[in-house]
Amino acid sequence: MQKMPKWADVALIPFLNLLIAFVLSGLVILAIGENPINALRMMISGALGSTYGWGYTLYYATNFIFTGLAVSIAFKAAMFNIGGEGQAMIGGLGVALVCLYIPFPHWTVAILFAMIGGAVFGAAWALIPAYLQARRGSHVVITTIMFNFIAAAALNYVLVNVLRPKGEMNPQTASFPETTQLPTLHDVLAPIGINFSKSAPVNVSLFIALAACLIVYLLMWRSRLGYEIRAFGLSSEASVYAGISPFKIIMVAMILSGGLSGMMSINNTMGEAERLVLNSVEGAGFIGIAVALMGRNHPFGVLLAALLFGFLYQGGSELSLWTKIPRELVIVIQALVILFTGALDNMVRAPVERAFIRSAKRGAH
Amino acid sequence: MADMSKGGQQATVAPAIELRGISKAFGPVQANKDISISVQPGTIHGIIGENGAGKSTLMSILYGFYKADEGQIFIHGKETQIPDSQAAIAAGIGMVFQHFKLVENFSVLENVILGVEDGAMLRPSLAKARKSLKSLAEEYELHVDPDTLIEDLGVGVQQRVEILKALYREADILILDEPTGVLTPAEADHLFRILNGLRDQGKTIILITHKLREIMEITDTVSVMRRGEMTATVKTKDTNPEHLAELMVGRKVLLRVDKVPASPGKKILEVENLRMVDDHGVERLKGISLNVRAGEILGIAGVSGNGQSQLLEVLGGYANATGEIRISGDSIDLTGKYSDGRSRRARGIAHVPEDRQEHGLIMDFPAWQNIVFGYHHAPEYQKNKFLMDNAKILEIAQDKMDRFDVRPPNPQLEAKSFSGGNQQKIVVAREIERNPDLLLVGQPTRGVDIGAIEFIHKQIIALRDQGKAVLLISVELEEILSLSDRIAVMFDGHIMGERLPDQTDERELGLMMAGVTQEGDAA
Amino acid sequence: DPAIIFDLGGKFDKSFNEAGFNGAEKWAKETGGSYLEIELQSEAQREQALRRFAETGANPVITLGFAMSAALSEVAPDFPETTFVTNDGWSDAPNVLNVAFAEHEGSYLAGIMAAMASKSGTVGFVGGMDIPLIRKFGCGYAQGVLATNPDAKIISNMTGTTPTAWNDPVKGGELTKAQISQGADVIYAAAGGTGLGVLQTAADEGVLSIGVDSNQNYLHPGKVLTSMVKRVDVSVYDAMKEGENLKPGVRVMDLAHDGVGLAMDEYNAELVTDEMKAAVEEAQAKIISGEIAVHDYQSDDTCPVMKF
Amino acid sequence: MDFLTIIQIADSGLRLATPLLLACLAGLFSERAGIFDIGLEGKILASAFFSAAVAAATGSVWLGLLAGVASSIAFSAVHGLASITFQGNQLISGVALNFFASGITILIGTAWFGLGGRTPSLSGGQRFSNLELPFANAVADVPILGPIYSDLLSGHTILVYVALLMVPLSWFVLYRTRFGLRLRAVGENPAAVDTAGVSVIRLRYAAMLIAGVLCGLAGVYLATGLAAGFVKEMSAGRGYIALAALIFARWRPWHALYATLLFGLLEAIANRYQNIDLGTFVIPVQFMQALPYILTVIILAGFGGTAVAPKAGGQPYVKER
Ligand SMILES: Nc1ncnc2c1ncn2[C@@H]1O[C@H](COP(=O)(O)OP(=O)(O)OP(=O)(O)O)[C@@H](O)[C@H]1O
Ligand SMILES: Nc1ncnc2c1ncn2[C@@H]1O[C@H](COP(=O)(O)OP(=O)(O)OP(=O)(O)O)[C@@H](O)[C@H]1O
Ligand SMILES: [Mg+2]
Ligand SMILES: [Mg+2]
Repeated sequence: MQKMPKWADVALIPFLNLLIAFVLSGLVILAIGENPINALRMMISGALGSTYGWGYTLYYATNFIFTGLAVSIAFKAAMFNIGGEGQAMIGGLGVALVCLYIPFPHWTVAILFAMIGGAVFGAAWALIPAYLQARRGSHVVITTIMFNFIAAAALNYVLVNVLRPKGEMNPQTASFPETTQLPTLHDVLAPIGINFSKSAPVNVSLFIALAACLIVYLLMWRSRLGYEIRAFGLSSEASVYAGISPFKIIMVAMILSGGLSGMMSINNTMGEAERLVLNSVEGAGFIGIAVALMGRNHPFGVLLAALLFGFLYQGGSELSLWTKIPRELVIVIQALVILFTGALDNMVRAPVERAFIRSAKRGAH
Repeated sequence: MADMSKGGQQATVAPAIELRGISKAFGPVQANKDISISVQPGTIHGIIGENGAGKSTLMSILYGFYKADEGQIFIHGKETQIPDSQAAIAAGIGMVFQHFKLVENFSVLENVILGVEDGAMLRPSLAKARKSLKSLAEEYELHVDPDTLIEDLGVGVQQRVEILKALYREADILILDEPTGVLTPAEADHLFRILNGLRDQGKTIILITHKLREIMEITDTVSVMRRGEMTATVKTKDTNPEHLAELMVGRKVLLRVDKVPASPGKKILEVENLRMVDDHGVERLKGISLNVRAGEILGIAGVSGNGQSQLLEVLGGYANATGEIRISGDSIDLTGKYSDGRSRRARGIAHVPEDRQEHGLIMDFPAWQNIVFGYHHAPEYQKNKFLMDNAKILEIAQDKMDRFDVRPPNPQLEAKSFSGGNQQKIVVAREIERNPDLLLVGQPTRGVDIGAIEFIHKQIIALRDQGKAVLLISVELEEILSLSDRIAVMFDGHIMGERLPDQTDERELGLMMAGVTQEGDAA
Repeated sequence: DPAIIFDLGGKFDKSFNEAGFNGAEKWAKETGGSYLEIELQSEAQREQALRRFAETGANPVITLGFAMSAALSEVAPDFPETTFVTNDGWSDAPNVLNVAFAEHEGSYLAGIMAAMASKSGTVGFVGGMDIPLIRKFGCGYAQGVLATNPDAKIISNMTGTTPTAWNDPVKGGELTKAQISQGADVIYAAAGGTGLGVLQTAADEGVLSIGVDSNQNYLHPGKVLTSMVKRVDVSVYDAMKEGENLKPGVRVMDLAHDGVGLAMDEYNAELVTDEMKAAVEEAQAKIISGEIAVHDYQSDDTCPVMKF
Repeated sequence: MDFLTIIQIADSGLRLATPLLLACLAGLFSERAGIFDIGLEGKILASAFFSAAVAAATGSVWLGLLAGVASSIAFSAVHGLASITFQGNQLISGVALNFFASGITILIGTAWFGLGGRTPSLSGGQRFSNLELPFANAVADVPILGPIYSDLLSGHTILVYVALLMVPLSWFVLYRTRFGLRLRAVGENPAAVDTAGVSVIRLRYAAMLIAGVLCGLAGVYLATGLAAGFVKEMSAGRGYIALAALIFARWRPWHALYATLLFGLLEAIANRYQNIDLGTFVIPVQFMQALPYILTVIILAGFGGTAVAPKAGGQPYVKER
């Protein structure tokens, strides 16, 4: 009495979902008078057809892995952390301070401290909402929304009035010193004979993001703490019976979540821009929500969803470079992908499941 | 009795309900297989069967809550389609579900009128319902304050609301799914009086229960279900509990508890002057003192709501209190960091909670993760300093599930997909096998079938015989009387007194549970 | 072919980027040529767009906005054959043409008009976000106001701190109302899409407004006192016209070079009195001659007449 | 601060609160029925665009209103399809719709008007004009009450009064009608509604419809009442603030009014007092801009108590697992 083969569950259905999303996107492209087939080809070759394209795809994916993991950990503890955006902003400040004010001998040391700086600042920004939720019952959704706005204001102040070098027009910090600059994938792969595009911003942060996936997996699915977080998220009453402290779990989950959001800045701030700019997060905190939900709050799901979004970002860039298709089309495609793979999943799943059961029954007779 | 005369009419009157060839599958689970049954009007028809036999599913189909894959339904001889509950209500069927379908933060009145309001505006509906509730209350002894919120009512009263709901909808066929599972004996008696009254008025009643005593006491006919099939239907007067038990489980079941006399050792648990105030500022424990020795079972009897739950919570470490608790002579913290479930477990206190779904299990965790719930810090479950040893836990879970006869014995299944009895077995397996010094047990067999009850009782006694202390809380007097070596009665946050099981009876305990004291303590 | 890179605001921002777009379109129409374009969506695209356009042989590659500076310094050296143009930004690379606009000078003139048109002696300024460029606008404006009427009061507001600050006409409208209730009767908006709300509300409430970047006088005929135009269109048009022959270096787009100025057209003709015209022309001449030195906030991050 | 200033700030606060209030009530109906709605932002944006676009094209603000509301209902319908019929994740659906709105409004706007997503500026009959309440002029000079009536209460567009009226109306519908009883029940325990013989699906779709209408009005008010046309992303996070207000209000209509008025008022105050010059020290404008959010957090923490969401919220109703 098999329900549905596993391959159909993990491959066929997502594929069909994506297909619908892309077909609809194609209709939108047609409607604005462009050729959808060309557009798709351009997106795919632009994002995946060269090491250059991969370089950007992976760069964006790195950001989304961090924020996606962040949202998913909080989610597992039944906390909807909408504050990834603000936590990443403040995390960027932490990275910037570390990079600007500590003289590092080598990037390997710098990145360690930058990770800590980003994580500590990001976690600190999640701390107050977490505490208020745990002790005062103030809903974390409201407080994290508020903290996003507060973070934007704080960063605006700091970048315009405090960290901006004299005469600089852009509200940004000075460039980080040479020794904090992270090797790109080109630098990493060149010694082993792989010629990866030099100009793509993807850097060693990618490996840290991948490691973060693994660590979050181990933490959530293999460690006692993860066990407690998941248990608490599913039933706070039962957790109390088991001796799990709600206060501790709420604080820890939000700190981990904020820390991961904050760590995103080693990629965009330290790795790419090499300075902190005002709008460095660019909504990655919000994309993280979509990534986490689409990845079913599982680190490996988050990884896949982050790659998908990286692809959409980079593919979309190529579209706007070579066609007159407005950049907003990419947002529409993203929306359709989220909608069909994430929310309207059952629209495809139910009939496919029925078809499998029917054919299985027929086979049995 | 009335049912005698009715028995004679059966041939001429069309059955109130007739089901033909009902089948229903939930994915791979065949919950009902080709079931046929007919129920005569004006009778009480019992349905028994093990946990997961498909009783609730069948009734939900009759009530239009689930749709049958196959089969026909006849009401008073007419084939009737019941695609949804609306149709069932129209056909005169009312149902009291095992898990009540009440809106907790609504008043009684609002729950009663929900779905059968008289017009677009609420007020007239409420006024009308208030009136007819009053007359229903008088007619059937169903007294409930119409303006209380459901969440402020005890389960017994909530059930009355469910019955009122059905009567208000003018049901003449009433289905009750395990109505006495959560009731005190007094409440159950009350319910049966009501049911008898309803039958006398010509209503048809289907009663699902695990308690053979109830079947024998009140039903006219009884059907037995096993593994999704209807295996037998017999006249109640032509059968006996042992026979029914055998039909149900498929083997002989011991309906009595077999145990050797206790040989109590040193005091394991000592409680002195325990006081506890709940979140609403109400004092729930008003100076409890008791002790449990090694190798004995102390049963605590009482009508639910008299502080037993709070006593368990305090002992289990998830409510704060004042007073003194000693385990093997050492006192333990009653507030602060070390007053939690984890610290209690570290002190050798295991705990089968009253509500397995709310407290005892994470319903969305697979069975194997539930098997270490609360003990997940134990060294033997760890692979190293950071990681748990999942492979080993899985193995342990498999082993426990096999030995405790958890069905199906698949540790990867989520807790929620086990039937109540099997969920309880998972909890019991987890707690007992930790080899605790003290086992706290709350309502160990609530909603559990007789086969599983037998098994769980055996486990508790075996633990006692190993020289462990057991504190048992149950609203089933029968269970208390048969398992306990000593019985304490709780009333209004006090211990009313203690008795030895062979020197007391249900009547005396019942009086004490109602707050009436008699002669001195036995202890 | 030339290429143009629009900044995050998008090419239809009704002001800065749109001016650049108009210049490019004008060139395309006149010459029948075509050009590559992209509207940036993220910070990481800055380098990417520069590189990709340069790689395909686009020349010149024109960028809009000060935020391109760093990316230009990074990329330009890799493409010595290509000439890059930055409007508002700065790069030392030898193949970059730095086009610098003197917004403070134009704003100064706007300030003169505002002070003369104001009956209450109170004028307003609404900026999109508290960033140096906006301070540069505000500071020049304040100098012009105070030079004309030393007793004038200037109310300055910023819309917000997130990117939506540039796209919130509702908030722009409320800020305008707040300024009006404090007595302001001429309000200068330097706030992108938010400025549309300022102009609208000012028109609704019967006070005057001053547009920015592009000529916005036509939006509310007879209600917009003038617009401080920044001739990005000219800069882009010129760069495209010169094409591959474009010379790198520095090009200053100030009053003297007609790089900034006030828009005078049929839509505001009846608002502009002869005295105003005279005063503006006089100041313009003096600024060009150096007789009046308008302080540039950018030069030392301070403003002598306004606190930020 | 003189009395007139207070009136002016309150006046501004009321205007700023109105779109929040409408969106908040929209969320209230949706979440009371057990459907989380973080797609408020997208619905506001879509409605703002379509109302402005149609008003610009037809010259009638009323047609614009219809179009705006219709677009918001369409978004609600998709949300309903995802979360009711296909039992999908309500948060994902909301996120997707927010993205969709922010992209599609600009795409269509560009295609229709060639203004980069903006609509042409609206004027005259393309916009809602301010209404003078009766006798507003006559009583203006009465001390205290005069200005309150003629400056604060009078002189708003009709949508402001509609929004205010929606508060008692929502309360009445929710607590005094059969529909309201069922709606609240379905958000708490859909199984109870189902077994009582009432369609859960139909109720929830009805709630989505109401949410669509109310949220649509919020967008219409933004584009054709407060502003004069659509500008991309002009919802500017108001949907999220409305969501925060909804939780703050604990899902109750009158509290929604108070919460949104509070938010509106805080923003108006921050607008008015942006540069506080303490002589030696100017309080940074960024601090004043963050102040409403900081105060919200402080108030929330001060109030204490957990906001208990409708119990069945966020979960699709599945009879059979
Ligand atoms: N909604 C559902 N989805 C999937 N499986 C179900 C569902 N409801 C019941 N089942 C399965 O169908 C079988 C019959 O369940 P049912 O609840 O009818 O048993 P029961 O006889 O009422 O048991 P109990 O005595 O424990 O109440 C069980 O295996 C159960 O796990
Ligand atoms: N004073 C005390 N009273 C009661 N229980 C205590 C006390 N001190 C410690 N415990 C309990 O003893 C157990 C061991 O405590 P300890 O802090 O050493 O845990 P641990 O094994 O280090 O756990 P972890 O792996 O989480 O670090 C815990 O369950 C703790 O709650
Ligand atoms: Mg059952
Ligand atoms: Mg320890």
